[in-house]
Amino acid sequence: MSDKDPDLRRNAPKLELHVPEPAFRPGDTPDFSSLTIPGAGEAPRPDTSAPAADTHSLTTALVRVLGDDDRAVGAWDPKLDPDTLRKMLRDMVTVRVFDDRMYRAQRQGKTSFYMKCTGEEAIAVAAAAALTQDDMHFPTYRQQGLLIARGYPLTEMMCQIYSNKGDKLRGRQLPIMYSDKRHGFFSISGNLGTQFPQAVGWAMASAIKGDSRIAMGWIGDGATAEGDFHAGMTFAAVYNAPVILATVNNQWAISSFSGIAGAERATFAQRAVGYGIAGLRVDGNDALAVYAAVKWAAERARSNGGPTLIEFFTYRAEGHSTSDDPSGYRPASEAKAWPLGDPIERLKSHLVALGEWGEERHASMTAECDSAVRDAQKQAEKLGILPEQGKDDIGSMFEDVYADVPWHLAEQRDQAVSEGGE
Amino acid sequence: MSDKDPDLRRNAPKLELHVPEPAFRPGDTPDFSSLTIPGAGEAPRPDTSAPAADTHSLTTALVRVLGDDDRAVGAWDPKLDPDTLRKMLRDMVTVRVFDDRMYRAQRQGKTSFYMKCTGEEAIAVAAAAALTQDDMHFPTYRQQGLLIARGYPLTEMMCQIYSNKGDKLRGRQLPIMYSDKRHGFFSISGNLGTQFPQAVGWAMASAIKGDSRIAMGWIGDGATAEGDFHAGMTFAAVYNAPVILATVNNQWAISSFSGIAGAERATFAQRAVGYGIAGLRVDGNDALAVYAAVKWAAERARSNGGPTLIEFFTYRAEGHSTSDDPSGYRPASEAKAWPLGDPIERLKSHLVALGEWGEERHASMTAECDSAVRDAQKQAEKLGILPEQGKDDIGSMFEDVYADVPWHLAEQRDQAVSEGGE
Amino acid sequence: MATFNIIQALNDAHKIAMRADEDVVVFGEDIGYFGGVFRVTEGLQREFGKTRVFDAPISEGGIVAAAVGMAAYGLKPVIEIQFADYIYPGYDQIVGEVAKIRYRTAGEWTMPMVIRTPYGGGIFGGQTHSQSPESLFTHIAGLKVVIPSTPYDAKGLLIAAIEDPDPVIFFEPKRIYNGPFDGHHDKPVKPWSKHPASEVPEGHYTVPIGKAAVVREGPDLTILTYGTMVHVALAAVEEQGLDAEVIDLRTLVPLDLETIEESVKKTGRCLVVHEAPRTSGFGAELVALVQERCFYHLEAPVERVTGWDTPYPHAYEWAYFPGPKRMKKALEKVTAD
Amino acid sequence: MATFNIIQALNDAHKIAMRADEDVVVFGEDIGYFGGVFRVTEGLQREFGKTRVFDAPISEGGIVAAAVGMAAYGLKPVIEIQFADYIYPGYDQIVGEVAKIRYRTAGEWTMPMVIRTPYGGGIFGGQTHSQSPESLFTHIAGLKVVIPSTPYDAKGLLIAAIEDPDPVIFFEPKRIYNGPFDGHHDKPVKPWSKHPASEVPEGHYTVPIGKAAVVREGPDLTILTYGTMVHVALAAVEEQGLDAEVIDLRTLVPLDLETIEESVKKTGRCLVVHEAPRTSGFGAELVALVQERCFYHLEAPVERVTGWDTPYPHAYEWAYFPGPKRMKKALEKVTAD
Ligand SMILES: Cc1ncc(C[n+]2csc(CCOP(=O)(O)OP(=O)(O)O)c2C)c(N)n1
Ligand SMILES: Cc1ncc(C[n+]2csc(CCOP(=O)(O)OP(=O)(O)O)c2C)c(N)n1
Ligand SMILES: [Mg+2]
Ligand SMILES: [Mg+2]
Repeated sequence: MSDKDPDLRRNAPKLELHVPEPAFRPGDTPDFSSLTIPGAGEAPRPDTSAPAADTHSLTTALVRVLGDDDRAVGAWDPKLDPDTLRKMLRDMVTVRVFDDRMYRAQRQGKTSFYMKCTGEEAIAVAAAAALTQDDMHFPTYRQQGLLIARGYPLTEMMCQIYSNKGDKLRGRQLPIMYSDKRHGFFSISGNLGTQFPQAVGWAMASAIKGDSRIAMGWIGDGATAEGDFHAGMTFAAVYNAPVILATVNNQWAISSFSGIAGAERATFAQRAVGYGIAGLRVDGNDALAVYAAVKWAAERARSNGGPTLIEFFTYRAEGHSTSDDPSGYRPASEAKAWPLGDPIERLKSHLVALGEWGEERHASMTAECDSAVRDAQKQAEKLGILPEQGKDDIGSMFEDVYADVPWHLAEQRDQAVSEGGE
Repeated sequence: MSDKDPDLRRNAPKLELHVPEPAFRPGDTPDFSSLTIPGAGEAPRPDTSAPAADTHSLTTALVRVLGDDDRAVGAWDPKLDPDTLRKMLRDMVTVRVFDDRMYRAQRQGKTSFYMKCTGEEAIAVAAAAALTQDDMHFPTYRQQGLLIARGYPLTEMMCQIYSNKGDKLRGRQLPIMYSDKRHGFFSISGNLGTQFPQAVGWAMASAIKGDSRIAMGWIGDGATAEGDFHAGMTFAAVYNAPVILATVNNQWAISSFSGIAGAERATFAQRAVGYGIAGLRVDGNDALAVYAAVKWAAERARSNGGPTLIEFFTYRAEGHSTSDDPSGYRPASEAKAWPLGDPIERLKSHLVALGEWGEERHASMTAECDSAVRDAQKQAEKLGILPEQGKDDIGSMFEDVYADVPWHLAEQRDQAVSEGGE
Repeated sequence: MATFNIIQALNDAHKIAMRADEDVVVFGEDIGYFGGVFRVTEGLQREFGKTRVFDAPISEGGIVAAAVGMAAYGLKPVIEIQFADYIYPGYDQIVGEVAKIRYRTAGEWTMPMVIRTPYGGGIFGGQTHSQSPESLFTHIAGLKVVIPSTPYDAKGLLIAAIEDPDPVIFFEPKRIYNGPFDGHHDKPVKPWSKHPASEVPEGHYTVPIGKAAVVREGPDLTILTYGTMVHVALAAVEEQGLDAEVIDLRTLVPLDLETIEESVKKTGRCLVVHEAPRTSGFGAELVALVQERCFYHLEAPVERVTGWDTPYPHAYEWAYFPGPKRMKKALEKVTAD
Repeated sequence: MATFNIIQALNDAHKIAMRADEDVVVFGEDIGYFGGVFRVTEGLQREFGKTRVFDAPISEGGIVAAAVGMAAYGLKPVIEIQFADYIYPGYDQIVGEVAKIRYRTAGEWTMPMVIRTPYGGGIFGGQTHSQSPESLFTHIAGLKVVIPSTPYDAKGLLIAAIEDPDPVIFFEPKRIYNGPFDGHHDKPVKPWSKHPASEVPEGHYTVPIGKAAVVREGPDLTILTYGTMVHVALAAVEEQGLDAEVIDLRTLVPLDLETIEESVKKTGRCLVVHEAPRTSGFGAELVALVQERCFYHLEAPVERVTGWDTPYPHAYEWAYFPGPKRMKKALEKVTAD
């Protein structure tokens, strides 16, 4: 590196590396008052057939329906009937109860791992409600709400978590890495981001076949940095795929805040602009806004209007997983300070404000959910918990690597079986 | 896939896969009259310290300085002195002459491969002029202009192309995969896209060290689809890296037009919006516009203003490489019909319009360039052409895999040497 | 019967599979209107339309991921990675997804797909147009790995791969697309038409995945090889005047170990030949298996003739490529005393 | 002397290298303020500041690419890939760039960097937190591959790797981060403090890259292994009452073949042990080399004890992991008659 140009250099300041840092660290008192939260009902709602560019102002806005007075307001109000709202509320409560029980089960040594979605329940539950049963989801590990809302049996979920005899995945997957074709829920991968462009491929297939089913791909804020995010966006844009691409921005990726994925400079919804596809930024703690946005994108996709990127703005209220203790990197009180509130409380209050719900009904519904989860857990545990597994049917380990068991796996199976599993 | 929702489905049209198709195929008469080309001087020029968002209207505009009347106009006019303009013109002519000679050398069987940059000469040459010698480039295979403008000896380039005794890369790389540290030109990779985030890493290093040198990363329109493009953009945005990220949109990626990379729906410059970094869209056939844009981005980067994505809008006037015959996928006359003209002609006419140049001077300068290239070629060919290579110094093949030759490579070397190279 | 080169044979295989099964879709870089940089997909878009045959963005990761989604839907994607050297951006999707989805879903979702990609050197392509990365796939449980060496096999194996319920990585030896290659790079190129295996039946047939071909029988030693090197090995054996048994593996996973074992037990000597770098190449696995299974029959160490443990150097192509001289030495060594 | 576990030893190595050389920078997912999900980088950001130790976006490709650019500038990046299972999105940059840049530029640019990543099973991590992908790197010319098995070696090898002029893929056996593991998963976990190699000298020292350690001498057979399996093998040998020679390879590339050859020529029997799947695992290369070099000394086939050719199944962790029973059978087989 010879001849530096002295003329230019003389006035050049020293370059500096900027390393994003979250506003608050352990010991700080979180204060989100500087975060601008647009009011409910403020965001305009373009027609679902509008050019993508007409949505781009919404990528820096925030679609919100439920106001501080618990009323649904504005163009995005999906005007759902009280039964649908109560169904969503019940599903969200079930998700939270389920999370609590399974978290505890892990702590009790009944399984190896668990991940909650506390604070994010509205997103998966309302998305499930806005699509039809046969639309296809390519989820991450934090959309258990999809399965619950679609009526997948709780016991089946738990059997997967316990890797037990009732586990249809035959003990092969880490807990919560569900898969269920009948409920339109693609196998969860441990490798972040992979499902996002897969969703686009599925949607392309649906278009190739002249089908009417659409796909929804999910990704976390942190995982948007993976190349797969870009692949999904590119393929969706190029082929005008009938797909909804959802980024759940819960502010954290294990210990890294969303700024490490680029959120200091742009919203995740804004990525849509660069690909020329529709984009929406949505209050993820507002079940009605989530519902309305997904419904909008689904209508668009289903009428060959192409893909929509939706950012659900929310907050991961608990640890990343049972392996994580967030007090090591953020204030314990941050979740409470988060200005968008609790999604369950917000929907509940809305129903109450409508005169369609009350404390008592809520308490008894919660109790029902709780006992449904407990019952399911009892059923599941009858089929075994993780520490008891992996001893029987050792030979099954060699199946499903291929459609048929080739000779080398057959040999290995025989050896493993004769060893009796250690 | 059971229960389809009949209500929703009843009115759902069949989904359709959209597959982008270029406007013209062999046999068609290309007509670009529907392409809107903004006039020279129209684009506003924000201050280099402006917020990134202030540049975003420029991502759909086109920074142009040279007007149809061959005058430099508007806020982006870099007001270069005639000597600088003449130097750029000479470099561009040298590039074209060089390309022609080396293309012919390949056709004559003197080497295995060559790639021209015909029609794109202004981009690399003006970018080189706008940066200082010690700024660092991470180029693709179509920026030979950088080396030529920076004064890298033509003979050295040719020796690399011939993989001959004078090849500093010791015959290891495909022709044109140059590398030269002293001229701030990073080793070209055969794997598309890889250099783009590497440029960001280099810029981050410069910032870590409090240096004042910046980096420029290059990528083609087609290669923007790679995950590496996204990695480069993300890291640049997150760390506010002092880097210029250039996308050379020459409309084609071998046989695939830019629509297969997403250009039907957005410009490549617009990608900047989604990452919240500065973005510019520039007439790549206008040397002054290229110069001005790169200078702008360099000033911004050097004062810790962060990265800029620049799309150079141009046209690949010849085949992709010596292995390609474009008449198989686009009209032969398309290059001629391309509305932004020839960059050499345009700069030449500008100098003529300024009264600083004339046909005669141009002819004699071209003759000089031609004989410089011929001389270099003679020199280079004295050191050998490809078909004669690969027979001597077989042992060298085992060096530089590691800093030292480990035992297994030493053994392999001995064997190879004793075999005498076949 | 038609006389085809490997490109034509592969092209024909596509057409037959696509005519038979509407769910077969083909995509990749430059494979649509243009028909692929090696012309393997020529004419497919014309016959089957743009929704079944189309160009893809330059994103190998995206191409594989899209294929995963399509396979999950129920289609059978046949995708092209333009050069094997460019498969790595898709490696995560191949290793973590394509290979494991059947297993991790206990068969609920399967990934029938073919990932075609030209591999190997001998075309002065330098280090990013010459690689032979097959062992990076043979290590991944859940993938099948197939490499044809003749037009006949190319067509039959590709049809078999498309019909296979499992994902198949289909490596195409690009050096012999247009004619077999005996390793003598300074001699004129022979066309396929002179080779019996260029006689390719019309219509549908398959060459079974998992079955090797004994392309030459003989008692002196066993040569295990595949792809381009089959032809180099055959030529070397003839030139040496050896009566060797040459086995074209055709499928690396699942391997036809039975045929291998039988042969080595007969000959007592074995040479493994491939173009990929030696260390952790597929040859290592072959050597390991042969010595595990045939130890007491072996009269000499199993030898390997391979590419060197360096990147593929452009000008030193023929010093890198395991050609006749290296073959000769190894043959001498394996058959010594 | 301090008693360290492997995490502490690696942490210490970082500090020593960073204090000695201002050009060493450390980044990766969650490695900054938080100190890494396995705590290896704990306290580094506090001591060295945010411009030398920082969190990275979740983009393994970007992390490696940024390291390439930094190394080109003249820095020495030490990057963490959170789990080896997540290295694949960075595979293209590692294979095509990190490994080849010195070669393709004839040494004009070099890529001194360390890519650290925890690997291996035994922690109920399922198929994406348990992989042992080392052979996918040993096949790539230009990379060095290092795997420590004790705190002492971890520190000395990591310092050596950081000081090395070549790129080093540094696999950390996460099962033994906190204590050695004899394969008896049902027995209580032992801490490192009981193990002599947990005595880690203060300050700077290196363990040379390319040198294996004979961790147990003996005439009965030679066991070649590395990482977690060193401890399982040692325990198995003791349990079996065998007087075996156990070699901890420590570096896979470049391999210390001299030590291996010497030992196998002495014992005449050899067992190769690793956790990775068998087919095309690094064991294949070891078997191939041993039979090539020691053929006439071998009294029995070289055997392999490895993971199965399946993804790592969550609940069947201990049926997958090559534990005491599988070791026992193999030891019997190799030492028979
Ligand atoms: C390719 C890959 N890299 C790294 C990881 C490790 N990892 C698991 S979850 C996680 C954070 C993801 O954050 P985000 O995408 O925001 O999702 P969230 O957990 O917040 O729902 C990381 C780094 C992984 N699973 N896969
Ligand atoms: C990873 C990878 N995939 C595919 C290729 C093959 N390839 C070489 S050049 C090219 C087209 C690139 O087009 P573009 O990026 O627009 O650059 P241009 O050639 O127009 O300058 C392709 C597909 C490659 N070199 N690397
Ligand atoms: Mg998150
Ligand atoms: Mg292009």
